[in-house]
Amino acid sequence: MEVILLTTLLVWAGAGIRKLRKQGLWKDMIVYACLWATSTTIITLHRFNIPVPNPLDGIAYVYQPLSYLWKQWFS
Amino acid sequence: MELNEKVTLRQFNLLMILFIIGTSILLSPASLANYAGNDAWLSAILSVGIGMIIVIFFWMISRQFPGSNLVDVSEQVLGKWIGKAVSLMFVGFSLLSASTVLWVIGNFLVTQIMPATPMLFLHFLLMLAVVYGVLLGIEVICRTVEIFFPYIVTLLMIIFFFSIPSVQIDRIRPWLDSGFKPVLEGALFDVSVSMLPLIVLFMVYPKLVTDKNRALPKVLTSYLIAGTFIIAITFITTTVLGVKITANQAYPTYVVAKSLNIEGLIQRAEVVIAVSWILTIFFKLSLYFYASVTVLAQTLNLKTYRTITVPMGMLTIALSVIVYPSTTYANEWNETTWLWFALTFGIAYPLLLSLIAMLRGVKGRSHP
Amino acid sequence: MKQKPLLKLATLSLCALLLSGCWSKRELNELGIVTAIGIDLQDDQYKVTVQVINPSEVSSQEMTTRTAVSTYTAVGNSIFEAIRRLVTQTPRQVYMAHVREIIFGEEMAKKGIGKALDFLSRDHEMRTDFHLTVAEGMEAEDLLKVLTPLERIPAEKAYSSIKAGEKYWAPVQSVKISDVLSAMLSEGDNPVLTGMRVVGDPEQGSNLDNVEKVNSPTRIKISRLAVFQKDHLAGWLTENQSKGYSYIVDKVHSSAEFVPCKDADKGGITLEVFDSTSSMEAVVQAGNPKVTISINIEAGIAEVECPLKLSETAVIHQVEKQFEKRMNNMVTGTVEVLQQDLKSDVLGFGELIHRTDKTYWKTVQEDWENIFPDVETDVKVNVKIKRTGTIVDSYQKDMEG
Amino acid sequence: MPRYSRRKRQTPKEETSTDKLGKSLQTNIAQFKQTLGDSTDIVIRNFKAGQTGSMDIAVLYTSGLVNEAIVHDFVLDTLMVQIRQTPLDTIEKQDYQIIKDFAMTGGNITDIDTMGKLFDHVLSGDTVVMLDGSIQAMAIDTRDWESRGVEEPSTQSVVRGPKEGFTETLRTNTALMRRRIKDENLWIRTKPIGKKSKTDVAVVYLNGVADEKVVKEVYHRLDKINIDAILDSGYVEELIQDETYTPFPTVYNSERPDTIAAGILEGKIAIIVDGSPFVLLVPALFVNFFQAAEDYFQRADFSTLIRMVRYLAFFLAMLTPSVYIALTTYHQEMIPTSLLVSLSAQREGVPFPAFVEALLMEITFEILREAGVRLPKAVGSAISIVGALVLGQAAVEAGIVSSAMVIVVSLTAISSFVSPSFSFAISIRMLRFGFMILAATLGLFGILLGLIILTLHLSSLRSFGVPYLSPMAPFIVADQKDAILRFPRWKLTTRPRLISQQKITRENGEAPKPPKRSRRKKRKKQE
Repeated sequence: MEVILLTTLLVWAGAGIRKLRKQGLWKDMIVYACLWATSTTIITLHRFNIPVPNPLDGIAYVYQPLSYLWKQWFS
Repeated sequence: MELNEKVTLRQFNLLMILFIIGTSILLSPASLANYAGNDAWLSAILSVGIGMIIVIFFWMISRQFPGSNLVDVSEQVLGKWIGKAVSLMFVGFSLLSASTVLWVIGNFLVTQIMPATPMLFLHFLLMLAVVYGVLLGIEVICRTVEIFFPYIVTLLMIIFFFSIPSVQIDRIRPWLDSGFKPVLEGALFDVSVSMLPLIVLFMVYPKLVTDKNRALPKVLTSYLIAGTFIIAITFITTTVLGVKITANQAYPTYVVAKSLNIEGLIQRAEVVIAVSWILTIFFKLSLYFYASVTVLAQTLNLKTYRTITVPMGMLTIALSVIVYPSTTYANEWNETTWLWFALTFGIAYPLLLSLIAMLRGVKGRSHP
Repeated sequence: MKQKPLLKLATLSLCALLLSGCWSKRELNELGIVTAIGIDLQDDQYKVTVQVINPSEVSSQEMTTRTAVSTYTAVGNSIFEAIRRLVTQTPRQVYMAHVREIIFGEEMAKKGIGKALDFLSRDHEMRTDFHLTVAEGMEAEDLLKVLTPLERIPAEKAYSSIKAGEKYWAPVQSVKISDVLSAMLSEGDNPVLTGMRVVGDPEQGSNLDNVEKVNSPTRIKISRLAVFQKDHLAGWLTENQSKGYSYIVDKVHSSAEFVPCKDADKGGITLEVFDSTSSMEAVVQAGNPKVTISINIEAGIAEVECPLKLSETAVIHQVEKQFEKRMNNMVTGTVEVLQQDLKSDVLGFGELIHRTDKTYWKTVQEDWENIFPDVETDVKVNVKIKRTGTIVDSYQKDMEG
Repeated sequence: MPRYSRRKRQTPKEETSTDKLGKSLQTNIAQFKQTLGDSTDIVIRNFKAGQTGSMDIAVLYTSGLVNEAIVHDFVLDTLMVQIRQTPLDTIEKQDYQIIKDFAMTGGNITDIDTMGKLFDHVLSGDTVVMLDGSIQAMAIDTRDWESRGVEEPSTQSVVRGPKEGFTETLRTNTALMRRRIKDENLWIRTKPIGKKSKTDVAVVYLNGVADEKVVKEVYHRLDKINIDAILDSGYVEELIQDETYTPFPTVYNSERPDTIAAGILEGKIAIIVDGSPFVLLVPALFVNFFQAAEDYFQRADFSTLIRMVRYLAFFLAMLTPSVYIALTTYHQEMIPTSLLVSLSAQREGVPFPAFVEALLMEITFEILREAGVRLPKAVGSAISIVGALVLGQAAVEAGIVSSAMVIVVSLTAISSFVSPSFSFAISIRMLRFGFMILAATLGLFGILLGLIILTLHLSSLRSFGVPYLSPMAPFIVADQKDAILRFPRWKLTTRPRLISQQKITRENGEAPKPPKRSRRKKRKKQE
């Protein structure tokens, strides 16, 4: 099942990249490939239960002092 | 980037209404009741009031930079490279918002309607529709909004009107039971959920809306309509279910719909009513996604945003499965961090742009 | 350019759909439709009894020898576990969206129903429109086994008689889970549940011949209200007290009230209550809360056995006074029982005081259970007779006079 | 416009021969015969004319396409008998002109100078007269072939309203249009399309009312057609529609002259194709497929009601089986308990899942319907008996399908016949299966998803530049008068905004009023 899905994704991506290359949109192609690679990696890793760093944790870390203050003010 | 689409102010307003009530209609009552207890509805009114100021503020900014969307403004004001960096951060904001919204809708479906279905699959299908819509363009999305809007309003009205018999005003008295602070806290949270994300409309309004004559009163009116929906649904849920139950429910609005019972007319119809929320959330999701895709494409000077729409959709799906590991995490993150995250991009960012522009004397292109 | 993504997406989605299959799917003939759940305690474990419909028996035109419902019982550490364990006995997956009654055994109710309520409100399949009831003096399992005439599904029978009772007979009230939860969660309020009991021999009730007689020997009866203190059963109200309760909390749609004639042997007058509105007001004076209950009843004369000249206003007034007195006694009696014997604030006095004087409430909130019995109450009943029915005077009067 | 770039159309190449006619009649005729392969329906009459019989004349026509009586009376008779005594030989070289000017009594005469034109005229029913020694020939319009008379249209029939329908003959059809709109601005332009068939295609519109841009676009698209034959207006429709990959028709077609005339009066453009009784109308909007001709002949209130029923039927036809599947397999909580019990009793013993059951019945029904259309009328009723009674009843009794499913399928079938436009009903039939798959996979959520995608798709469609869903999206208040509702006649004062961008106002709308009381009184006094 996973293999089929992954193949579908890759074929899909390949088709998209080929089309962009034909049109000569190099920048689009690079962005396309990067985005696709990132998302496929994340989904695959998630599928096999390998922990993926959660961007929300990072954001929470940045805003930690602020939310701490906030909590204090309202409690 | 080619932007030859046209959106009428009317369509824009409808889109904005759906964008505001999007997730709020499902989640706000619970969080408001959680913060403000009996005064959840006061909190909602307060948040709509604060939101009004935000809308006027946004309008002023749009007047300051006429005809330029968010990416244009950033690059004009902050210079090419810093502007691009900030725009990329904004892509992050809207993309994460899109994936959290996607998660919300998937989670709602999995919890309430189809528990055995894998969320990834639901996300995939939903995103399919969203990607398709964005590929067709914002103009088409706006037309779809026009088609669905009457149904959404009708279904919401069904909840409102048929819940009136079971409203027990006693349940929300006494007022201001635990003081004003929780009311304010709840209001601020609601503002951050419903009103601050309106910033993404800056990717639509400045360039694509055609008839901007006397826009402010119309926009404000529609904003108030959206606000009324939120206030009404908060009021209904807390008075029908009671504050404690509302606060403890994951989806209080759904429970209200479940208990609607007009014998022989409307009964057991919560799934049908849930359709209206899925629709509103769908449009909210589409707009977030549209913003993230167009901002990225414009920042990178791509010819058209359409080429990167599909992989961005995949990325949204990928993010949506990892952003919230559990409902508990989601609630906690929303309560602690989301407010600040939304404040940064919803208020601080445009405010800074506006101030810097005034200091440096940059003016938007009048008409590109 | 424009059509291509559509085609691609369409084919892909179709593939995905076909690959994936259907997860949450249940065919109708795979469902065991549960109409009632009985929850009992058995050695610290939950014993869950479900009443499942046999669809072909219910909808078939001719009478069959099989019963319209079957019951299954399973024991588990939690209700959910017990329900899942039912699969080992039932041929089909139990489906609970059509549950009409949740019945707690009396023992279970005494121990506390809070934990059960968690499951009932958490599970997504449960709806919110079922009635919560307590089996009076027996286990829920036994009650669920009784077959009923007229309505083939016993739970459906109970559901409709509670609904009808709520409309036409004051002591009966339908209690939904949201009522119970909000009363339970609030500090100054307590829930009541509808009581059900079996008249006759429960053993015999589970036989098909129970419904083959004109006068079924074993029947389910909606009896009285069960008063809860938080989540455990505190005691039962009598029928009259249940009536009083319904009047106080303003849940009476229509009912019948009886008052004996002055000459008690002759019989009495019966009123048909069309409308009853009640309001409660609380005053806190010098730290002493006082609650005033005022009830306004509009009624018509339904039956007269006394020789009275009802065409005279004075007589009508007199009757009104009689009823006011009687109702007053009934309501006061109810309040007294609740305050003194059961010590449970099912009337919501606490909430009332909270609403009127929140600062005072903050001081007594913690100790409310002990303060409640001492709350001073004042009952005002106002009866108005609007109609005398299709005739005016009583025939009795002429026969005697 | 990348949409068109892929098709790489060219303007049709002139394939017909441009060879000039020779002087020698014999050579010309020989070439003519050879090219046509001695086809037996071509009549070539050779004779000599003039006092001395010195002039060789040939009369060519296609038997069956001409009115033989006219050919005999006005061509052959004239040439062979009436001008017998004319000394033709004396006026040499000009005899062609003389014969044309003085002898031919036909109404419409064209000069021919090439072989190609010769073929065109002979094969389309003209009679050609060729003179020896002349490099020109004359074609006399004698077209008159067997054709169906104007009859009641077989589709879109009405209870009240005109019962004329278009026929296969272009001229009859244009005449039917002219008879309805006697305005000098009704422009009819004809051009032949199809390399082999050379079918006449007429574009009819109201000049000054129809949008110039759309008219140009229509001509542009018609010009781009490069095909060997047009046998029906369906060919043209498929070649000029905006979007190929859509289940919805973006070109309206009708057999009713009144419907087409109404469309033309709204500013639309009709395309009449010779040989087809179905006339096309563009731009076509979603709402047009719900407007039946009769709506405008009945009272407004009634029409509105019926139109709403039509919309309801549209959704029923599209969604009933899928909603049934969704409810019975995913959302049983939505079905009232007693109904659920009886449904599940019916399904007791049905071996298939609801989806397969529905699919089975729907496909059976589609087969039945198709068989009913193709079968001779006499057998048709037998088929419907077998289909409806035997198959339906027997299937239920055998326990293969539940009786509720039979009800669902029949409701769907009946609803799909409500649509006033056949081409639209087909699209509903197709979509129904898609929705059934979605419902079987995801329940109501799947249906919702399908509806969202469908609406997105519909919103993206355009018919000749006009958004398909207008006046709903984009919402136009003024056009709501004739979309879902049908306002009273005196309120229908403006043309649809997006269709005719000029001359929006059609008439002065004023509600009919009974004469005022006071006036009547006055009149009485006067009397």
